[in-house]
Amino acid sequence: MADDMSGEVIRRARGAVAALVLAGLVVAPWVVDDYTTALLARTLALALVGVSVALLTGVAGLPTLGQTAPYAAGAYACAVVGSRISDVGVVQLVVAAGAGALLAALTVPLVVHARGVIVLMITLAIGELVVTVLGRWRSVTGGTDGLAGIPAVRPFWGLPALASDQARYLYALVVVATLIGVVLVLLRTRAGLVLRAGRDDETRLRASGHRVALHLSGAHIAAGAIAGAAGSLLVVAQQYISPADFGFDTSALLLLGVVIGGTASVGGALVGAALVIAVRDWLFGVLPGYAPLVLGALFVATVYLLPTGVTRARGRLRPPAAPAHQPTAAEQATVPELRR
Amino acid sequence: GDDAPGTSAGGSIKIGLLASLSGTYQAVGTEIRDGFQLYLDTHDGKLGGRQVDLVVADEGNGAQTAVPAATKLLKQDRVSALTGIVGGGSVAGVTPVLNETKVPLVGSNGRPELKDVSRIWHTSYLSDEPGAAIAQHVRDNVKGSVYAIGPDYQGGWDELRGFTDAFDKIGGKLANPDGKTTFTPFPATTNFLPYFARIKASGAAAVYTFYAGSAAVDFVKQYAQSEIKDIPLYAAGFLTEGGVLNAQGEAARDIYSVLNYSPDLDNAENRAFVAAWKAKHDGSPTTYALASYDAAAVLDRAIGAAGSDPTPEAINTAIGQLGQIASPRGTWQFSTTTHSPVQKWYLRQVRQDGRALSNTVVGDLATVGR
Amino acid sequence: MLTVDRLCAGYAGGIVLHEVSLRVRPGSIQAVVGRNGAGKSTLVHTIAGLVRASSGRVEIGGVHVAGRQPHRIAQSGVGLVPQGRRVFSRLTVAEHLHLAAAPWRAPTSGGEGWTVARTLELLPRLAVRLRHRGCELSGGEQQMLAIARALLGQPRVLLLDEPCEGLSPDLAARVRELVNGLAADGLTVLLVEQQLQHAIEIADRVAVLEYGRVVYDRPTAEARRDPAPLAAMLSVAAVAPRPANRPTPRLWADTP
Amino acid sequence: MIAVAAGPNRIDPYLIPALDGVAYGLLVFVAASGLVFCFGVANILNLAHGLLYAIGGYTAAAVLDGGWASLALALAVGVLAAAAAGALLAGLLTPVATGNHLSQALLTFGVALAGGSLLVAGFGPDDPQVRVPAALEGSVMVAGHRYAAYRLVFIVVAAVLAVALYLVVRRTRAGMLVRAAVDDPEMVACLGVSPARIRAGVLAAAGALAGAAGVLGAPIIGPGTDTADTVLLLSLVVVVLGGLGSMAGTLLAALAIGEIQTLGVALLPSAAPFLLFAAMAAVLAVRARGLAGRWRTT
Amino acid sequence: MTLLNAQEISVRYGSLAALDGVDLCVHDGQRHALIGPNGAGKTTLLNVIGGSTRPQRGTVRFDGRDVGRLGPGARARRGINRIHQRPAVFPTLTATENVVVAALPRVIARRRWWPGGRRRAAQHLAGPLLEQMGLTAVAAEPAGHLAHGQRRQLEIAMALAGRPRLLLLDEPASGLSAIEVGRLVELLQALPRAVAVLLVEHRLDLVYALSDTVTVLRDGQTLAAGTPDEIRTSPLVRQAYADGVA
Ligand SMILES: Nc1ncnc2c1ncn2[C@@H]1O[C@H](COP(=O)(O)OP(=O)(O)OP(=O)(O)O)[C@@H](O)[C@H]1O
Ligand SMILES: Nc1ncnc2c1ncn2[C@@H]1O[C@H](COP(=O)(O)OP(=O)(O)OP(=O)(O)O)[C@@H](O)[C@H]1O
Ligand SMILES: [Mg+2]
Ligand SMILES: [Mg+2]
Repeated sequence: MADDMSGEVIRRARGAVAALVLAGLVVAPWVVDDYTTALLARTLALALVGVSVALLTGVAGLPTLGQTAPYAAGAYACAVVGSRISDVGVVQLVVAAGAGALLAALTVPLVVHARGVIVLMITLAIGELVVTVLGRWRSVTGGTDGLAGIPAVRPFWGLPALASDQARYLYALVVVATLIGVVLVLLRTRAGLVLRAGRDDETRLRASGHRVALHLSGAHIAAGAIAGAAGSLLVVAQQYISPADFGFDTSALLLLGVVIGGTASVGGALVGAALVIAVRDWLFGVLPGYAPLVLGALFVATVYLLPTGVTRARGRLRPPAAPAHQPTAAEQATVPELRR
Repeated sequence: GDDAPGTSAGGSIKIGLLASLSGTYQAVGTEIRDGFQLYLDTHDGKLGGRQVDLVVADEGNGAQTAVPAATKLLKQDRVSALTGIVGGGSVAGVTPVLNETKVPLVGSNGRPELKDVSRIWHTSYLSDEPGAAIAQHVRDNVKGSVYAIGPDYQGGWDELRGFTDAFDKIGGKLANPDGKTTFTPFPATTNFLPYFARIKASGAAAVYTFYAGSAAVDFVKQYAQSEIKDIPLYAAGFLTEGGVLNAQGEAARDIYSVLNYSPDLDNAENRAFVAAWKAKHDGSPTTYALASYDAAAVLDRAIGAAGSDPTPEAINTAIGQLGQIASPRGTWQFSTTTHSPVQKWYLRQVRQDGRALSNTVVGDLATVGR
Repeated sequence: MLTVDRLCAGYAGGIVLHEVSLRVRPGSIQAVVGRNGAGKSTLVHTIAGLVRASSGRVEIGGVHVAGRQPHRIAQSGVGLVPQGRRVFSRLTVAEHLHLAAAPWRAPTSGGEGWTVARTLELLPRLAVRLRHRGCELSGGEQQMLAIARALLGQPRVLLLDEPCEGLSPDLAARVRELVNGLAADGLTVLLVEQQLQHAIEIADRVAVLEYGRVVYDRPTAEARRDPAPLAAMLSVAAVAPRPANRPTPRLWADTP
Repeated sequence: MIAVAAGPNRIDPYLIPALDGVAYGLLVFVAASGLVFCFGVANILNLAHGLLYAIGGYTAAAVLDGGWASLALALAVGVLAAAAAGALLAGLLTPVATGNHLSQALLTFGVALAGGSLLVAGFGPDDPQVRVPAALEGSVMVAGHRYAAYRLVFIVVAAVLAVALYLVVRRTRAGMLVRAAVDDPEMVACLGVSPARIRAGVLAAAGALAGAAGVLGAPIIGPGTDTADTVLLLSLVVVVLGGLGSMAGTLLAALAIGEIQTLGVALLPSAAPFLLFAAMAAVLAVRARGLAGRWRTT
Repeated sequence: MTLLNAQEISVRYGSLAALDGVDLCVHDGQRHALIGPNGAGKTTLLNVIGGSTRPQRGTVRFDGRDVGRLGPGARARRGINRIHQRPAVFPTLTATENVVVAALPRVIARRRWWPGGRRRAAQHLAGPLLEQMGLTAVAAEPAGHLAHGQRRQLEIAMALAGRPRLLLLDEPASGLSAIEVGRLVELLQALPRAVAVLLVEHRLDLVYALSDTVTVLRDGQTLAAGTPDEIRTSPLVRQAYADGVA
């Protein structure tokens, strides 16, 4: 059918674009300057958090402003481990993901029963509380001034420490690519399907016999682990962390980035979050004083330029784009059969 | 060409200025930018005899925006020295990049606790110094205990610790019930009345505090309408510095504050500075503008002293050898251990000055710095 | 009164209506029947302006309205009882009636105007549910409310999309009777109905939609005289007798 | 005996915070009222609410000169300016589907960011001075304590607002239309009312409310670089905590927030930074669990 | 053997008694119909049995066990599946995915621990089910794009996919065209006797054709119960419907 064909074309095109972007990302550090590489590395970390936000917001239907909480937990866990125990990247990643998952697991009872804006406010509160704790628990977190002097990471036992922007970037790229691969695979199992169904109509899902709370808890914890892992990447990219990195603006921008990318798509979230963060960081450098103005204008423009988010109801009022829907042979065939 | 970063054959030099030009601290950031620019404007746009290519970037609300902006200045624009930076957290965040690129920072405001200051200089002050400077005066002039209150973040902790430690050492007594400073959530607190009720209940004879920006406005305005409005208020100078004083209006009258600068200081440098400032801007210069002006002065002399090839390393070495620096605030010099000024502090009071209220110097306090 | 001429409309996914033409004279009832998914609701929605026509004309009282905003079309006297009721879940029955009432509009052609009291008389069950919110009503009660809502707007053209769905048989019969009476008073009615015999009972013409095309459009008198083609088209088989031994669906094949 | 003797002394320091909690809570309610209407009742997520309030605040700073006439003028100008801004916002929101909160958030957040920096660019980064009529500037004695007179104004303003909002939303045709449009805008259109007009009306009204709140609240939550964010956050908390659209709930939530920020801080100073958000998360989570416990019917 | 036994069920909404001490018994494999005028309490009774409404009074026993405290999910896992009076489907999922989701909780998969194993097993069920409902042509359409009647058919397919032991059908034929009604009747008649059906329907011809026993509700109370033939001829029932109109 025509529908399927255009769908196929879109799918192919999307695959091609994704491959191109990935190739571009791999060769990027040899093409651009150190600043851009550093910016990209940082952006990758935040984009990974964006993916976890999308997982909750788009796939599970729990719009969140609190992914900075497990993100922070991961980052601080990684920083503490990095400066006191081990400089091996894998260890740090696992610890960070564990810390993120743990924090997410602790907040599960607060989140899973709530929906919509209520989740938004609860997660906002969780994020703010975590930032407050980080600012006050000075013996571990260094207070509001943050933690600096975290030693450079070595990806694996026996490998050299990452000393250049290029190396740090490539490390981040490998980690992000791997984790996103895992997420994409997981979403293809029944978990992804059930989560999407729950976002559509939770009552119906429950009436079909699914344990909705269990699925949502699982998604919340998984998203926490991903955000935690992203936290460890931030430490690698920046070698410094402070509560400011996990403040409300970060969560808000990530959520908006995810909305721009189309909440339910992992790739879109990655691109959207990365774009928003990179554009913001870049604007603060090149247009001192006007960054918020331009960023705000860009958000407004996005609503008009991108089809995502803009009214689905409109779709009903728009004249059809695709060619006429003709009954297929199979459809026709069923009729006489029934007229027996 | 593979020029040394920041300099070029034409004898010009690139300097990076990072300050909050948007967001909560925009008022301070603007002063910092204007102070530096004022120095350049009054010195033919040159530092150390070289034409300055000033690259400005926006620090935003803190480290999360400051770090990428600083990275741009250091790694893309490859400036020879960095100046400005409002927030202490931002300075801490920028430090790893500074160390990596080996560029000196001549900061003009926030100063966190740092292990290694070999490349970091500040023309402002250490956060605990204002409190330490005024403690003796408060001890001498207040009959009774003093209530200490401040915002709950690193700057607030340091500012208040400076006061309470020094005050305690000379036998002063805090009125706070648990003997510890009261910290108010920052920046969430916009309503100080419940704290004022506690101050009233504590029977304090005076209050010492530190707030800046909008919190300072709220604190002072609410103080003046509260039941403790007659208790004398002492503060680190930022409580009534610059634009906030205008917003506070009558409510700020009579507040005592301690600061390293006041526009009415009587010395030649200050007269020139204030005159030049007033020619360009409304109102008087603030300590923020002054510190940035002085940062330019420091760079001016250091670049001049760094010779024909002012690499970042050379500039850094030269800063360490500057000695006494003549400034609108009086003469000061860098401490060899903390790389921040050893300078004199002044007691000021908000008084009528012509039509408007202003911070008037009413006495000298200690010279502080380590 | 209501003329639909070579109307095409659909959704982003594809065109659903293909050159549909109908002409409903003032005071007559046009029934539209057809299989599920044939495009009946799409037709009704397009006339009401909820789905935009991609080509063709819709005329109401000689005025071309296709492409106008739905509220403009409603203002020109089109009332809609949508499929699936679509009552406002948070508004009480009384509020529904208050909102829908448009006493300033010229009353439905011929008859007296619809007032809240008159609708409640017609649908007495609503009278005892006045303080209930839309979401607290039973399915049939919601359907009654949707009918009342449309009538109170003093329509000159009434679009009924399966108005008797979920109504008990007696009440459904009564609603059909009412529609018949209204048409006699001059109201123009487009009635979508699944049960052919009910449609034929009151309509003046009956049309069959199949895959978005009008494949049959005759006066009902003709259809009554010769029901065979119509029945064949809709394959109105009587309810089949219970078969003896049918293959079990695979679903239970693996039940222990 | 001892307890009784200690009684007055123990309670006394908390008296003023408790009273202030009421006044502050009502101030918060007034500040949030625009959002209560726009988001709570009409279900349009407007993150530019803080901006609308700030417009009122800056108007007050610019117009007020210490006289009563200027207060009236500031109110008129502030209400008009903010209502116009609200209508503009409605225009911008036209292509966004009703009920699509995330897209609404994207757009209104963008407007808030850009508009906020334009406001600051126009009025300067320093907090401006706000001069209320002299009669309101001072303080009055309440139960032996000095208390800012201006704050008491809010007890009246909030009461009037709450009642008026309730009546408009529940009793008028306009209020019913707004609520109906939340459920099904298409069916509202089929009743002959344009949903776009309803949306524009809602946002203009919300703007007017926020503008009035901005003018009246300026002496307490004054205009400044952070005002918009502070007001938006507090308002969101109030609206969501109040249960989206219930006027009584919202008033209660505002009072609770007022007391948490004053009495709570006075009683538990060490927990002060956590109080607001911890209480909010706990209340919302408990209430959500309650809702989930009552199985909903389809 | 009694499969479902609901005793003394009362549901009150404020002053309104939606159900007032209703008893209902469904045996294994029985086709039981529930009829009555609008607002009689039929849907409410289904909600009580399905677990989405808690009665103020009364017990619900299913398969010999008290399920009164279980939510709809737990009851579905025990084999009570339903369709709703207003079709409830997952609008952004395709028709196939809708059925897969409904099938998942009770699907039997050989490699259930293999990633995607259960999903694949459920997928195998979806095709034939959709075909039975005549939805093959729209299997890949998002359910939100289906016509009203198609949604109802889809929900029936979903309810079947849950391998019910007790199937609750709330007006399954309303909104279906004649062909689809015929297909539905065939399907219900072909259901294995392992499945009991509780059918709410206003089309009495279908009720009489499909059911073994009929209960008539009115104003929340049982008015009559018996075989289709008894009910058909009962003047009481006729009166009940007529009163519903007046
Ligand atoms: N919102 C939509 N988006 C895309 N396609 C749609 C949408 N609504 C309906 N369709 C498609 O349009 C066709 C006609 O649907 P319509 O609702 O008009 O049918 P109908 O004749 O009213 O059926 P029923 O008798 O079941 O109500 C169907 O194939 C349906 O899948
Ligand atoms: N949540 C509720 N709140 C208040 N009243 C309710 C609620 N749900 C149902 N009712 C009332 O209970 C009565 C029975 O409703 P129910 O839905 O069971 O009727 P029904 O027999 O299914 O009718 P119909 O044939 O019209 O679908 C109705 O009068 C209805 O108004
Ligand atoms: Mg239809
Ligand atoms: Mg029912």
